Amino acid sequence: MVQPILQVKNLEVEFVTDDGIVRAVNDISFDLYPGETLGIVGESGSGKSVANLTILGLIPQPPGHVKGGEVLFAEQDLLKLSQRQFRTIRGKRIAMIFQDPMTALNPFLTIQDQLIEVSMLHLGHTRAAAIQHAVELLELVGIPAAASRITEYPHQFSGGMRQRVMIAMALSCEPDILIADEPTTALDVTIQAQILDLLKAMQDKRGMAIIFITHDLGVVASICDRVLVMYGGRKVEQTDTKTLFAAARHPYTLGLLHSAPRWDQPQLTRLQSIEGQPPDMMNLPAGCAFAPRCQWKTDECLAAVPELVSIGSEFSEGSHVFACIHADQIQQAGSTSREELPHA
Amino acid sequence: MQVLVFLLKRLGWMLITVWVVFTLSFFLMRAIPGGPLNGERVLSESVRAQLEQRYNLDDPLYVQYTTHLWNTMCFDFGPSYKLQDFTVNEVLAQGFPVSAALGILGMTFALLLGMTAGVVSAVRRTSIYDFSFMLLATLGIAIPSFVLASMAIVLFVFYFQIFPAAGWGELKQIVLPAMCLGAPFAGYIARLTRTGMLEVLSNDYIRTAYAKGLSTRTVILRHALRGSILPVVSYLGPACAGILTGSLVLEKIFAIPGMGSHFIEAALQRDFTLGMGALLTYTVLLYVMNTLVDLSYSFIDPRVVLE
Amino acid sequence: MVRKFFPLLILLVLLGAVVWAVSMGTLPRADFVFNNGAEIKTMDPAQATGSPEGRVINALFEGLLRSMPAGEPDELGRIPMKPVARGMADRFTVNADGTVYRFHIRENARWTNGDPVTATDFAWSWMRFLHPETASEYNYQLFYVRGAEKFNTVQLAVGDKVEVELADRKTPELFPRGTIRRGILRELILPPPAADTAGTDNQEADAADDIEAISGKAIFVVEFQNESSNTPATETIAYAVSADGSLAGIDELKQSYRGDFPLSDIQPCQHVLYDFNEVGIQVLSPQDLEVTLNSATAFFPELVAFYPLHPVHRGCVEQYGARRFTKAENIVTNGPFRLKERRIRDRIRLIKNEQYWNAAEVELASIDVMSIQSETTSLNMYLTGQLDWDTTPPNTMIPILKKRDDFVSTPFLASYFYRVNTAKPPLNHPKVRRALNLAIDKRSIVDNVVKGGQLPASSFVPPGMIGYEGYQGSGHNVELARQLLAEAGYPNGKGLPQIEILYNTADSHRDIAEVIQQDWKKNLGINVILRNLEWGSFLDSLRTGDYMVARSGWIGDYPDPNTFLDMFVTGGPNNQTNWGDAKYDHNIKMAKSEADPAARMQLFVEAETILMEHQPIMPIYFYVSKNMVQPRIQGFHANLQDIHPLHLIKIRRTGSAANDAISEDTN
Amino acid sequence: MNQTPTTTTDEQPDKSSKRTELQRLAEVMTAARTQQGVSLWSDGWKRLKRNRVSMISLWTLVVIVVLAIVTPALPLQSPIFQNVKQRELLPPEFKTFTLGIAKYDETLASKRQELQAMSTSHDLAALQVEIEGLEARHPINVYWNDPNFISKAMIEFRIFIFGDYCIPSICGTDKLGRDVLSRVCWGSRVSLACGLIATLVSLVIGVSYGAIAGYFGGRIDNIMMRIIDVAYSIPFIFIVIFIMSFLSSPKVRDTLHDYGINQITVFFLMIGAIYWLTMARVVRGQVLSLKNEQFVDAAKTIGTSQWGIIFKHLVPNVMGIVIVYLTLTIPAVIRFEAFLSFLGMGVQAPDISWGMLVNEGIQVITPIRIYWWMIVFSGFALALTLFSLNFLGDGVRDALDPKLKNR
Repeated sequence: MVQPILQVKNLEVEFVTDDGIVRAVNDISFDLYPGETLGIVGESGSGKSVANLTILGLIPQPPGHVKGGEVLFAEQDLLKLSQRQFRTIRGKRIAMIFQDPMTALNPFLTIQDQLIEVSMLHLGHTRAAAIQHAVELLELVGIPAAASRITEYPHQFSGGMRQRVMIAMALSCEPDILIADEPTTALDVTIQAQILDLLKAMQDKRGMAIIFITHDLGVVASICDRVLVMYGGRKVEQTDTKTLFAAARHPYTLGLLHSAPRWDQPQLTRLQSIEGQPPDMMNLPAGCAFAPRCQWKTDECLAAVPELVSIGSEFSEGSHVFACIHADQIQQAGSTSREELPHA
Repeated sequence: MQVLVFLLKRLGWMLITVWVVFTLSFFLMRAIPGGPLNGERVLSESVRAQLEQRYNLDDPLYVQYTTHLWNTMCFDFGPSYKLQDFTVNEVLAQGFPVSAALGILGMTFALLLGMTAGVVSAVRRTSIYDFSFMLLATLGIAIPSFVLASMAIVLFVFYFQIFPAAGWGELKQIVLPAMCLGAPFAGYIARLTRTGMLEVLSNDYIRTAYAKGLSTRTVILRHALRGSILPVVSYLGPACAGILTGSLVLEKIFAIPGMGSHFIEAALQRDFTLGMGALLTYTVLLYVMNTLVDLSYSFIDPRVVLE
Repeated sequence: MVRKFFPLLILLVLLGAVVWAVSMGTLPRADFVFNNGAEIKTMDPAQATGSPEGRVINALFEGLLRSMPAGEPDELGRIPMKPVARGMADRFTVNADGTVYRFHIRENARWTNGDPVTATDFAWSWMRFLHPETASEYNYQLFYVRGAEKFNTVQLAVGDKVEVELADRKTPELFPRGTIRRGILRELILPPPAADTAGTDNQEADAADDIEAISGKAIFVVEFQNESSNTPATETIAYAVSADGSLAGIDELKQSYRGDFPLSDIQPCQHVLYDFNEVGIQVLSPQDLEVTLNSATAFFPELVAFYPLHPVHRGCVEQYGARRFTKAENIVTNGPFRLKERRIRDRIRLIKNEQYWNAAEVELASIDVMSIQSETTSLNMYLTGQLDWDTTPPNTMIPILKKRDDFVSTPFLASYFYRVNTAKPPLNHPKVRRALNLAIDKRSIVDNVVKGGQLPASSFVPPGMIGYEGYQGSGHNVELARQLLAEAGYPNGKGLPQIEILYNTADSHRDIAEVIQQDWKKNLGINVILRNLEWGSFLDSLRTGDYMVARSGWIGDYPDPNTFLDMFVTGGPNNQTNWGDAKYDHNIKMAKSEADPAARMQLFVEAETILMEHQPIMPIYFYVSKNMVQPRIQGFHANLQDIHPLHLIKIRRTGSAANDAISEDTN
Repeated sequence: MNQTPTTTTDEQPDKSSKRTELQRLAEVMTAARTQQGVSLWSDGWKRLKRNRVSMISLWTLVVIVVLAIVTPALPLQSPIFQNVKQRELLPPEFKTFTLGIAKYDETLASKRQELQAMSTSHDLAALQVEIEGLEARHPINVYWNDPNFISKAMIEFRIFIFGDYCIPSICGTDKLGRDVLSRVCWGSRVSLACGLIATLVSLVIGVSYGAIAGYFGGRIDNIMMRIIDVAYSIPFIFIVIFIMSFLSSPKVRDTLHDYGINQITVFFLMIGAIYWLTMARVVRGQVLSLKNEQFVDAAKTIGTSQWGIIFKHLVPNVMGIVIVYLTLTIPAVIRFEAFLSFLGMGVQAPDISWGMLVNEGIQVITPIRIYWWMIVFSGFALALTLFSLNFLGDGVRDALDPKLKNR
């Protein structure tokens, strides 16, 4: 039996602002196993980034603060670590790459300066060794003429190249976990594919686990082993990728699936959008957060937050966790919905 | 190469600026009522005529202008009208180092204090440090420097008896005026640094740096500071002008023989040549400072292209 | 790479600058430090004016006579200062009618470079002082000497002995002069007087141009006596004064000469002056100088002791030129101190002159003459012991300072007054002026505003001059003022235009002006506005008569009413009130040559009475000297002129009895 | 993100007719319009209201300004009437003080009665003259410096309401025996007016100049910015001396007076004319970045003139930063006025400004005796105002520029 490398249990994060308390993450739990890629999917503001920043202890405090739960990594609760202890994990054992490579690199420092400080800090490299290491890494992520370009500044790199630099930086210490927070959103589609391929290749080489945050189901399909869907700061569905696409059981997931273009559909298929607005995180509705936008909603949905229902053993193929009382109905609808779409 | 072209261009503009300032002030000075030969005791006509001849004040205005301009181009500002034992060049040579020393010390003080306070305030936002630093900074900005100086004198000269009351020559005589001179700028710089730092800290690359496992100190000093001092750097140009103005007052209060007192006295006594000399020195200084600021801007921020 | 080290570079530059700033020269404190007020204009006695300059020059140079405290203190504790032969001269004599003075210069008088001080030094220095090109502001102080005024103003007549300075100067500096030739003026060709040209508007433009070209030009025909025997006995040359050697305009002038011009050739020259040998300053021997005056002048010894007449070293002046000879490394002096260092608007460091004839009695080894503009700063420095003598304690502090033992204050020779522009209606009416004067509560100004023990003034000449009982006017009298105003046609100030008080930027002036403003408003119902100008503009307004009532002050140069009263003669340069009175002018002129002191003083009293009755000025108060002197200082004597010779100052080393010394001095 | 209204309709076509589509569009448009109501300003104001320090500053300023405006109507002592004999440099006290107008009026009235009672007398003329004199020297003319008609009305109102009563010299008196409290209040009028007028002048010049330079760009911009560079390097002191002496020459002053401008107004205008440079730079920078925005292109396509674009479209859009900058300029101007007063070139007596008062206060601070009330109250008023303006400026900046908002 494989032990999860990271266990997130009942994580709750909130932000105290002048306007009220924003419950960004509510009772999120998941496990991450070595070598796998876990996709976390959700709209903007659904709490997926916050959850992952919390894992790295990077949410700004104040206004944010962790209300409860634990994050178990290497037999210790990361949330209880002191800053000093945490620093030995960040960048070394858990690394992160960010959404916008244009802003994630420090414009005032050369690529070299930014790359070498990781390995000098965590691996105890000398400056020369660190540079050597950095050049190797850059070559690894496919940057041509790495040795000469390393002294350039970020603004002299294209977006895709910068994301490669980010990946190189994250891989610098061969981390156990790589958290990729929408790493391809800001990139061209062609570059996107390259970066995904690169990540996959790196994972194959290094065997690390990846948490892949995205709102793009296409990306999920191409890279993730398992998927966790978040809505309104809660986990609404979790399963392996295949099951998700075949038999989504939450109306939100279904909505997402319908709103994503698919190559295997006829060209003139009209995309559906999810009606309404994402929930106000400050005043979450009492019941299911998705209820106001849900075409299946009943009074029951508004009464209480739906419990997470689990089908199948967690390690088996087709294990499925979801939080919807109408799940069966929806699975039904999901499998037929595409056919119901009117053709213009 | 790029820097060289930039500097050359700036030099050209500086010459134009200096010429404009020269021309403007030349005619302005002569348009102001009163002249260098007016004193409390009225000169007899013959003495006045002789003195006018000695200083070429009897020439037509355009002749005076061209002669003076030519001499200025040869770095010769002529004799001082009111400090008859000296040429303007000698006066400036004595006054400039004093003012420069005062200004540099004041500025160093302002930078050290202001940036430290600003960084601490930003990092410890909404803490008691933040509040008290910002209160002090606002106080520094709000209180005119001559009020500050008077209070500092009562406090540090008479009550605590740490510093001498005034004068120039030794370190402890410089401390108080330099601090009074720097105080308002320290305030400004503190606030600029704080704002800049807060803005920078909200940037993605700071998160990246933290994600690398860097300590807060490293993140602040290596990653955030550069970006956050940009507003401070661009403030240095105006600050330099402000330091010059501020020293006019403080030199008077602390009896410091710097450019400020020469300049004010020259203006009040219509010492045209000295006034002009001081003015052009200021102009050049300001211009050089502004150029340096632009230059350092491009050194600090690699994205900036010099033009 | 540059970019990487840029912050470091900046840091290094800053650090370097700080180190440099801090390591700038420090001077150890001098034995005696005092605030001289404004920065001195020059150390050249011939160019200097003003009391700050006087203090420095009196320490550096020494005239034939010196004003020294002599005699018993008067009721205010003032010891009279008398010009006595304790300067370069060790004795002097005056002939019976008071017109010829003979000074004997002491044998041991030396310049700092070791040269002896001789009568020639004085003759030369005074020649320089009187030379028109020197443009000495004080040159009229020597006009009492026979021929001196003529030498200075170059009002030559045919037949006068003249000296011609040829246009062969080596430098553009005034001294050294070019070659001097002495001869007799045989012919003087001047352009037609300006009056002729005034009414010639309708004449041809050419003629006007000609006149323009030749104005100010002159041709001097001078006959020289030749000494060598093998040439003709005399030689006659025509000269035209031309600094740059060009003779433009001279030809036109020649043409205006009616009749045949005697000489075809005209040579340029630097100056044609009255022969200085004819001036009443004669060197009898290296030790003896004889000065002949136009008429008896009672205060001539005062003038001789006055700093503009101090000698300068010829070699030094001629070698370095007018400006550079005063540099510390060049200057040669003959006073009790020598110049060590001068930092502009900071300090002048004087050190004891061991060559001084009376060096044994000079106690101070070094003096710092500070120039601190701010009164408060100066006081602060005094209070922290950085100064030994503060000359300008601020007015607001006087009531408190007055209670202290180290505050030395006595009336001295200076008046604070308001000038009235008598050309501006309604101020052209004498009764209005008198009414204004009477409505001012001067006692209150003195007691409550300036507060330094000043005396309210109802006359112009300060009291205390020996033999002079000034005019006693009426004091504050509102009833009379209203009556006079009504008589002038402005009952209750009705119909009287707004009156403006002009003063130069200073708080004390503003306070006084505000009080007077209220006095006039409250007592006479007159609307008054204040106008504050900074010094330069203020002087200009005064000079051009662009004012109604203006604040003024006058410090006497010597203790004689003349120094005050000759200011208001008709058209006098310092008059500036547009006022003039024939009788007044006459009296002042008569007094100049009146030998009998009593009669002379009577003339002055009459003149002052005229002045006060016409009221072109409104005296406010007589100044007092305000000095803060550390108790350890001895030899500081209060006196009428507020002169305190630095070489008499001594330091009491034992601190205990310090305060007694001061009370001795002041009581 | 979530604020933007959805503009695409994703309705099922089978349920829609053309009419409903239009209706729906109309709804969306209305929604968009109502959403626009939450403008930068009201949003900013909402944020500002939450900033406690800024709100305290704002209210402080309001109080100060109101006090300054109604100063003539307050029962204060005369700001200029001196009493050097009895009242100089009194420390703060609570003894009641009266103006003495009532008594004066009484005397005047009795004299008038006397005059009426007297039918024939040779004293008649004399008495008449005396009465006229009393009228001419009435305290109301002496206690206040030539007030304009509004102030005069307020003073009359004050006398009507409070009579002779004055607030005691709770802030002490100055060296000429004048009430410090009253002087601080009257000084506020000049200092605040100075700050406001000068700042407005700098606003008008700076915004127009900066907007024009920024909009036209290129060569024009280059030249205009160089002019600013040059102007930056000209030390203002000469200009100040020049203008001050020019203005104070009676001829110029009388001419100005004929046009109803007094010297102090010109003084304000002059300071404003010095302070426009930075404003121009700030505005130019903003306009430079704004002029490529689409709304400018939009305005161009509908044929708006260039001036129209500059002043109708661009300038309103830079007002946010301008307002922030204004709250920083006003303190700077007030400080500059104080600085000029220190050099003796500020407002002229008997007008009063805080700068002048602070400077007077500074001069009586010496180690031997500190007349603290001379500096404390005027300094406090000055510092409080500058403080409030600074904090308000910070608040406004944070409120209007969400990016800088510290959260």
